[in-house]
Amino acid sequence: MDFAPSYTPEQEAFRKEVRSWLDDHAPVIEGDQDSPENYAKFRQLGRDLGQRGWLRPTAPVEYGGGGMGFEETVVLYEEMSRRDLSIPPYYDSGGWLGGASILVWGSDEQKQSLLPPIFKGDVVTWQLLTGPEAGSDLAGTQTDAVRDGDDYIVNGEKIYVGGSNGVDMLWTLTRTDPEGERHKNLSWFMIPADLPGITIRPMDLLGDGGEGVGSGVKNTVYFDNVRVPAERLVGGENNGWQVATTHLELEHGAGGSVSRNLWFSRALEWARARQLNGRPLVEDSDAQDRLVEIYEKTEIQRLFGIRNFWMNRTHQSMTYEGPQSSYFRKLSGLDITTALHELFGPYALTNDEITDFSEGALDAYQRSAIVALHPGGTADVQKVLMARRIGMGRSEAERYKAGKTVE
Amino acid sequence: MDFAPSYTPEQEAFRKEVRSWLDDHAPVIEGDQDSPENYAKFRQLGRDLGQRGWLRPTAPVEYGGGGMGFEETVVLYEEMSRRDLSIPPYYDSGGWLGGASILVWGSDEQKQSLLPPIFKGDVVTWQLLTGPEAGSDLAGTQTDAVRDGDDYIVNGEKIYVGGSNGVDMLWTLTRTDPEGERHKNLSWFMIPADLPGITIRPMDLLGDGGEGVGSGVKNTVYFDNVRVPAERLVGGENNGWQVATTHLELEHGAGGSVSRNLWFSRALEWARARQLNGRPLVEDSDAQDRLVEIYEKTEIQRLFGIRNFWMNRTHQSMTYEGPQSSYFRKLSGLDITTALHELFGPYALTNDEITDFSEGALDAYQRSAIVALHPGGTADVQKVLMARRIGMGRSEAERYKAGKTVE
Amino acid sequence: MDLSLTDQQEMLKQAVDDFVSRDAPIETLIELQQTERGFSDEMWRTAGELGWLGMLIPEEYGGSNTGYTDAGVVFEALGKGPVPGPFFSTVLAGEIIKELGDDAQKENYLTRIANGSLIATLAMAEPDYQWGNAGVQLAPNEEGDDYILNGEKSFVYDGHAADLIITAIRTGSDDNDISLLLVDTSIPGVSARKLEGFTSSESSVTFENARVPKSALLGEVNAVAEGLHVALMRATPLLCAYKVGGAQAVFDLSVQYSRDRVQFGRPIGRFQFVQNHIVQLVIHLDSARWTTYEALWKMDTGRQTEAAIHLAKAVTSDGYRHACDYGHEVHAGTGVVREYGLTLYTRQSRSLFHALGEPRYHRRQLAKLMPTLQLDDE
Amino acid sequence: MDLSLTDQQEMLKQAVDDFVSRDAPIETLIELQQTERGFSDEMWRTAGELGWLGMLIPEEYGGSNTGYTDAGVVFEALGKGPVPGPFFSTVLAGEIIKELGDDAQKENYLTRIANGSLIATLAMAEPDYQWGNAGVQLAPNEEGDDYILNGEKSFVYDGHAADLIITAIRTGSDDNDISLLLVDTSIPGVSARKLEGFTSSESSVTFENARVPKSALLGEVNAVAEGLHVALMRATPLLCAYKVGGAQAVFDLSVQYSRDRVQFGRPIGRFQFVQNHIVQLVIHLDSARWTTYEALWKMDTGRQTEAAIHLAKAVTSDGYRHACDYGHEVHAGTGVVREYGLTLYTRQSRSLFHALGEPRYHRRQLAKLMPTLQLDDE
Repeated sequence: MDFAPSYTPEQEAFRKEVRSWLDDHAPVIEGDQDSPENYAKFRQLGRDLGQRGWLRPTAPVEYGGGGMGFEETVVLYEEMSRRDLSIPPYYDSGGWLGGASILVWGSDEQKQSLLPPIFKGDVVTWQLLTGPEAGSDLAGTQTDAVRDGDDYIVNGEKIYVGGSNGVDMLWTLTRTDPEGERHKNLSWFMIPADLPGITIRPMDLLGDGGEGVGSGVKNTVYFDNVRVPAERLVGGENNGWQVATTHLELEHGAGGSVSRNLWFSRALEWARARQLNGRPLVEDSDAQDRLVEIYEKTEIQRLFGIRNFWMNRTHQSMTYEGPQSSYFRKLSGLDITTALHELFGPYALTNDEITDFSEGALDAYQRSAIVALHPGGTADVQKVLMARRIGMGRSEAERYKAGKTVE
Repeated sequence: MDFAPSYTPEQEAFRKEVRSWLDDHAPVIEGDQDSPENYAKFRQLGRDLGQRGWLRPTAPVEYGGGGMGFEETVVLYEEMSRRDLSIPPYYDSGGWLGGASILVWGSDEQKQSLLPPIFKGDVVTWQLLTGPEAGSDLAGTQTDAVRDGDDYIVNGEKIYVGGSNGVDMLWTLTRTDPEGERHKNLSWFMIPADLPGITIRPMDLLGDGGEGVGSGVKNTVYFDNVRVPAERLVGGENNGWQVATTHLELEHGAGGSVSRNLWFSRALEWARARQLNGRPLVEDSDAQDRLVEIYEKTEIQRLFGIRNFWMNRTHQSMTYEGPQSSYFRKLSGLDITTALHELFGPYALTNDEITDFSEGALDAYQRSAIVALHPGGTADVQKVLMARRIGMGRSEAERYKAGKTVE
Repeated sequence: MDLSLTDQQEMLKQAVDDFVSRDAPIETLIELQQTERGFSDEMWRTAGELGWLGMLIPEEYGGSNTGYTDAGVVFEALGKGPVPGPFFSTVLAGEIIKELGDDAQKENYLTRIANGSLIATLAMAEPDYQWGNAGVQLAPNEEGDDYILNGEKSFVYDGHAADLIITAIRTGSDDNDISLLLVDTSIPGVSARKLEGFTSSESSVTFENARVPKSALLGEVNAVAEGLHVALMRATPLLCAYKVGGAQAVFDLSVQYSRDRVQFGRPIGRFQFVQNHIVQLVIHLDSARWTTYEALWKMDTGRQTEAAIHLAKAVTSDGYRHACDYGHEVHAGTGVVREYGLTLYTRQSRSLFHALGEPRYHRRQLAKLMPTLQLDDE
Repeated sequence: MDLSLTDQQEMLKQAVDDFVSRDAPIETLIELQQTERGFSDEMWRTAGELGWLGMLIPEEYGGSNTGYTDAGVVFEALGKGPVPGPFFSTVLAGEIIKELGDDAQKENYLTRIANGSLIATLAMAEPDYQWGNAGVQLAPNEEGDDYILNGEKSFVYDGHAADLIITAIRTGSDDNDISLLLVDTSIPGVSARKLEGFTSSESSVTFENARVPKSALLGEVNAVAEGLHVALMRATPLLCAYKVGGAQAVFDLSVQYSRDRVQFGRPIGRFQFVQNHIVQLVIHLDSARWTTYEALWKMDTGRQTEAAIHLAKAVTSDGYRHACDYGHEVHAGTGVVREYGLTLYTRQSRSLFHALGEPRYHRRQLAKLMPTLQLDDE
C-alpha cells in the first residue's frame, strides 16, 4: 500500500512547471472567500487553467481537457492545495457534473460543441435537479418537455439552484412521457440560460437576508414555455435517468478527493493563537479534547476521500463508497460545528467585523453545515444508495451492481 | 407538578406497617443475585407478599390483589427500594403480563381460577412469544392450535423463553386460522406447563456455557400435539392479537417505574472505594466524566420511568411513552456498559472470584445489556411503535390511538 | 406525585399560547428577525402587563411571586413561539437584584422589572471569552465616588436594548474577586452594537470613560460571587424551559411535515429513516423537558438543586441543538428556506447553546460533584 | 498512491483465509472457546510453520522481516476468523525484545518466536488497574544476583499459556522508573489463572517468592520506558488490524443475515431501521480499516507515526465495539445464541477494547500532541 503518490522524474518536472506557473497566476484571496471580488479571481484562475487543459486535467485533450494521467493529476491537486487553492470547478459543479455526463452520453456533435467551453472555463453551468414536489425523489420531477417540431417546450420549476454570480448554461431532467414507466420517462437537456421564458429568482435561505456568507445563495428557476432546440437533448428521449445516473454517482462522492477538510487546521491555528487564562487555548485540556474530535472526523473524511479518489481514478469497482463518503461528510459536518462551538464559544456564531477572529468563517460554517445536509441527495438518500449497493436484504439476482466507474 | 409522592397520615401509617413487616420478612441477599439460593429467597418473599395482597398491590382484592391506590402503591415500592428490593414479579414477568391480560379479557370463571395463584405468588408463569421464524413479527407465529372436541391441539416451537428455575404455567399466542387475515387469526392460551407433549430445553446464549450470570438463561419450548382444554383459551378464538396488545403495552414500558437504574449508584460507590495513583478514583477527572455520562443516562431513564408510572397509574392517555422509555433503556444500556468499561477498565469484564470487586455484576451487565436489546420487542420494534403512535406520515383518519391505559 | 400542570399553570400556558397565535405568528416572527432591535416592543409591553415578568418578584415590589415552575411554564410557551425579546435577560437581572440588592435598589428596579418598564441584562464575558468569573477582567479606575469604565463586554444578550446592564467588573486578583455595577445605559460613554451572524440577541457593549457612581454597586465589593452564582443557578432552568418550548415546536413541525410531504408516492413519515430522526428528536425533547421541570420543582420545594440544574442545562442545550438538526434532516431543503420558520428555532438552539455556560461547562460542574453527590433517596 | 495489497500480501491473506476455512471454521472456534486453554496448539504451530510470527523479526534470527503492513494483513485475516491464540502477545514480546534485548537474548528468544516454539507475553498492569507505567508497582527484593518477586500481575493476555512473561517491575520512584524481567514461567513460584467472564485470554499471574536472576533483565534498570513505549506503539496497529478483521466479519455476517432473515414477509434488510444499523457498522469498519492501514504504511515508510497510531487504536477500539453492537441489533435474538458465532466477535470487541489502553487513553495522548502537531502536508 502507498497512501502518498510517488512520482517519476517527469512528474517532478511537471510539479516544477505547475509551481512556477502558479507563482505567476495564483490569485491572492483575502477576507470572505465568497465575495464578488474573490469570485472574479477564482473565475479568472479557472480560465487561465482552462487554457492549459489543467481545469479538467483528466478530460480528453480534443475537448479542451488535459488528457493527464493519475499521478500527474495528483501533482496538480497537491500544488493547488499547497496554496490553499483547489481546482476551481467548485464554482462550476454544474459543468463538472454535466460535462461528465455529456462525455459519456453526448453525440460527437454535442461533445464538440458543448464540452470545450466547459472544460476551458469559458462558461458557468448550473445543475437543476430539485423541484418543489420532487426533492429526494428526483425521478418524480414535474418539469415537462413536450416535443414541438425541432424544439422541446419546457415548463416547470426547479429550486435550490446555482449561486449569485451569474450563469450561462442550465442542465436539467424533464419529464417527456408523463404516463410512462418510472425512470423511463425522463430526458436530460443542456439549456442556454438566456432563452426566453427562463426566470431566475434568488431564494431566501438560512441566514439573515439570504445573502449571508456560507448560507449558500440558491435560486428558483422558472421555465415558462421555454423553447429548447432538440439538439440540446443529451442521451436520447426518455433515457434521461441513465444520463443522470452518471453525474449523480460523482455527486455522491465517488470522485473522491486528496485534499483535507480545512476545519481541523483552522481550528488548531486559532486554538494556538487565542488565549485562555493567560495561556494558549490549545494547552487547555477541554480544548484539546474538542480538537481531537475534529481531528478524528476530518482524518476519516480524508481517508475516505483518498480511497475514493484512488478507486475512481484507477477504475476499481465501486459500490457503496461514494455515498458513504458523502454521508459521513454531511453528518460529521454537524459534529464538527458542535465541537467548534464548544471550542470557541459564541465566536462560533458571529461575523462581527470587530471581534470575530475568523473573518466570518466560523459563523458561515455553522449554517452551511446544515444547508450541506441536503444538496447532492439528502443524508438519507446516501443511506438508501449504500443499502442498495451493499445489497442489504437483496438476493444475488436482484443485487444492484454499481461497478461502473466515472470520471 | 410534584415529582415526589405526598402522603396522608394513613399512608404514612401504612409505611410504618410495611417497614415493620419487612424487618421480619425481607430476605438477606448476598453474592450473585441470580443464584438458586437467592432465587428461593425472592420466591418466598413473593409468596409472603402475596398473602397480604402486596405482590400485586393494584389488582382487585377478589382475585388476590391488594386493591390499593396510587400513593399507597408508591409507599410499598419505596420501602422495597430502600432495601434494594423490588416487588418481585421480576421472576414472574409472565404472570405480571399474562395476569394483566386475563384481568381485561378473561371470563369470570377464568379470572377466578387463573388469577389468584398468580397474584398470590403461588405459581410461576412464562410468556412464550418468539418463534424461530417469528421474532419481531409476532403476528407471524407458526405455532398452531387446532380445535378438537373440548380441546385444542397445539404444535410448534417458541424460543427465548423463561429462566432456569422451573415453571407452572405458559401462555402463548397461536395461529387458529392459518389462512385468515393477519392479526385476526390468532388465539391466546394459558397452558399448564406439565401437559404431555411439552418439552423444555435450555438455549445456549451469550456467555460461557449458557449459565453465565446475567446472560439470562432462556429455553426453547416445544409443543408436540399438546392437548390444551378449550377453557384455557382467553379472549375468544381469533381474538388473540387484541389480548396480546394489552400485555405488549406493559412490556413496552408503559407501566413505568419509580425506581432508579442502580448502575449509577453502584459505579459511584466503586469509584469512591477504588484508588488511582493513591487517590480515590472518583477524584480523577476522566473518571468523573464517565460517571456523569452514566448519571445523565440513568437520570433520564428514571424520569421517563416516573412519567410513565404516573401516566399509567392515573390513567392518562399514553401513546409513544411506553416504547420510548423501553427504547431509551435498551440503547442507553449499551452506552452505560461502555462508560463502565472505560471507568473500571478490564474489571468490567471479569467475574474472577479473587480480584473482581463487583462480585460478577460488571461482567454480567456487559453481556446482559446486549441480550436486553431484544426481549419485549427489539429496539427497532420500539421505534416502529413510536412512529405509529406519534402518527408519523399518517393522516388524522388513520392515526393509531393508543390512549387505552393498562394496569 | 402529580406531573400535570396545576389549573393556574394551565391558564398561564393558555394565555401565552393565545398571545402567540394572535400576536406572534411565525410570519410575524420571521419579519421581526430582520429588524434592528430583533423583537417587538409591543410584545414586550404585553408581557409586562400580563404579569409574566414579575412571577419571581415579591408582591411588595409589584410581582406575583408565584414560583419557578409557573415561570417555567410561561418561558416554555414563549420559547415555543419562539417569541424573541429580553424576557430571560430581564428576569435573570431581577433574580440577581433580588439576591444582592439593598432595599432601595429592589424598590427601584424590581418594581419596574415586574411591570415591564425596565429592560435589564447581565454583562459578564469579554472578548477573551470564557464563561464564569475568571472571564471578568474589566477593571475600573476609581475617581472619588465614581468608577470609570473603559473596555468591552462581549456576547451580552439584549445589551443593545437594555436600560440597565448589570456589569461585572474585576476588583481583586482572586477569580471570585469581582463586583457588580448597575449601569444605566443612558449615561455617557456606554454604547452597544448587536453582533451579527447566526446569533439571536447578543451584543457587544463598549465603555469609554463611562462614569458610574459607587452607589450603583450591587452588593459589596468582592463579595458578590456567591449571590451571583445563586441567582444564575435559579434562573438557568427558565432558560432551559424556553429551549424545551423550542424543541417542542420543532417536533410538532417535523411530525406535521412527515405527514404532508409526499415523496416516492408516500408521506415521508412512512420511511423508517425519517421516523428515526423523529424518534431521536422526541427523546431529546422529553429528556430536556423532564430534567428541566424536575429542576424547577426542586427549586420550588426547597430541595437540593445543584446537580439537577447542571444536568438540565447540559441536556437542554444539547437537546435543542440536536432537535433542530433532526428537524432539518426531516425537512431537507424546505427547512432551510427562511420563510418556512424552522430556522428561527435553529438559530436559537445555537445562540442559547453556550448561554450561561456551554454543555461541557455544566457537565464539568456536575463532574466535580461526584465525590460528594447524594442521591435523593439515600 | 496505491491502496491495493501487493501480490505478496494477497498471497499472505489468501494463505490465512485458506487456513481459517480449512482448520478454523466457526464451529471449531466456538468449541475452542470452551476449552481450558482457549486456543488450539495445532493452529499455533501452523502459524509458526507458515512464518506468520516472524514477519517483524530480522532474518538473522530466523524471521522474514517483511514489514508491518504484511504483518497487518495476516493479523486482519486472523481477526476475521476470529482465530484465538497468543499471536499478538508473542509478536508484541518480540518487538520489545528486538528493541531492548542484547544479542544473546535476541538470539535466544527471537529465533524461537519466529518459528513458533515460544509463547510470550507482556505483564504490566496489576490489580490496582491502570494502563501505563504508573500502574507498575510490583517491586522486587534483591538477593545477591537474583530478584525475588512477590505479587500479582493482572489482565495479562495469554499469561496462562506463556512460556515467557516479560514482567514489568518497579525499581524507582519516578513513573518511568521501571525495569523488565524475562521471566521463564517454569520457574518455581510463578502461576497463572485465567480470568473468567466476558474476557478472551486475560490471566492473572501470581509470583510467590519467585527467584529471577538479574541476568534476566531486559535492558537496563530504570532505562526501559522509552524502548518499551516504542515497541508498544509499533505493535499497536497489528492489534488494530486484528480488530479490523473482526469488524469485517461482523459486517459480512450482518449483510448476509439481512438477506436471509424474513420478517413481515420481507428480508429484514429491506427495512430502513435495519439498513441504518449496517450503514453505521460499515462506517465504523472502514474508519477502523483505513486509520489502521495508514498507520502501518507510515511505520513501513519511516514517517511520523505517533498521532496515526493513537488515532487508529481509539478508532478501532470504539469501532469494533460499535460494529458488534450494530451486528446484534441486526441479528436480534439470533445473535446472542452462542452456536451462531457472532458473540465470538462481541467478546473480543470487549476484551480488546482496553488492551494497550482504552480509547480514552489514546485520545488523551492525541490531545497532548495538539500544541505541537504538524500535519503531513504542511
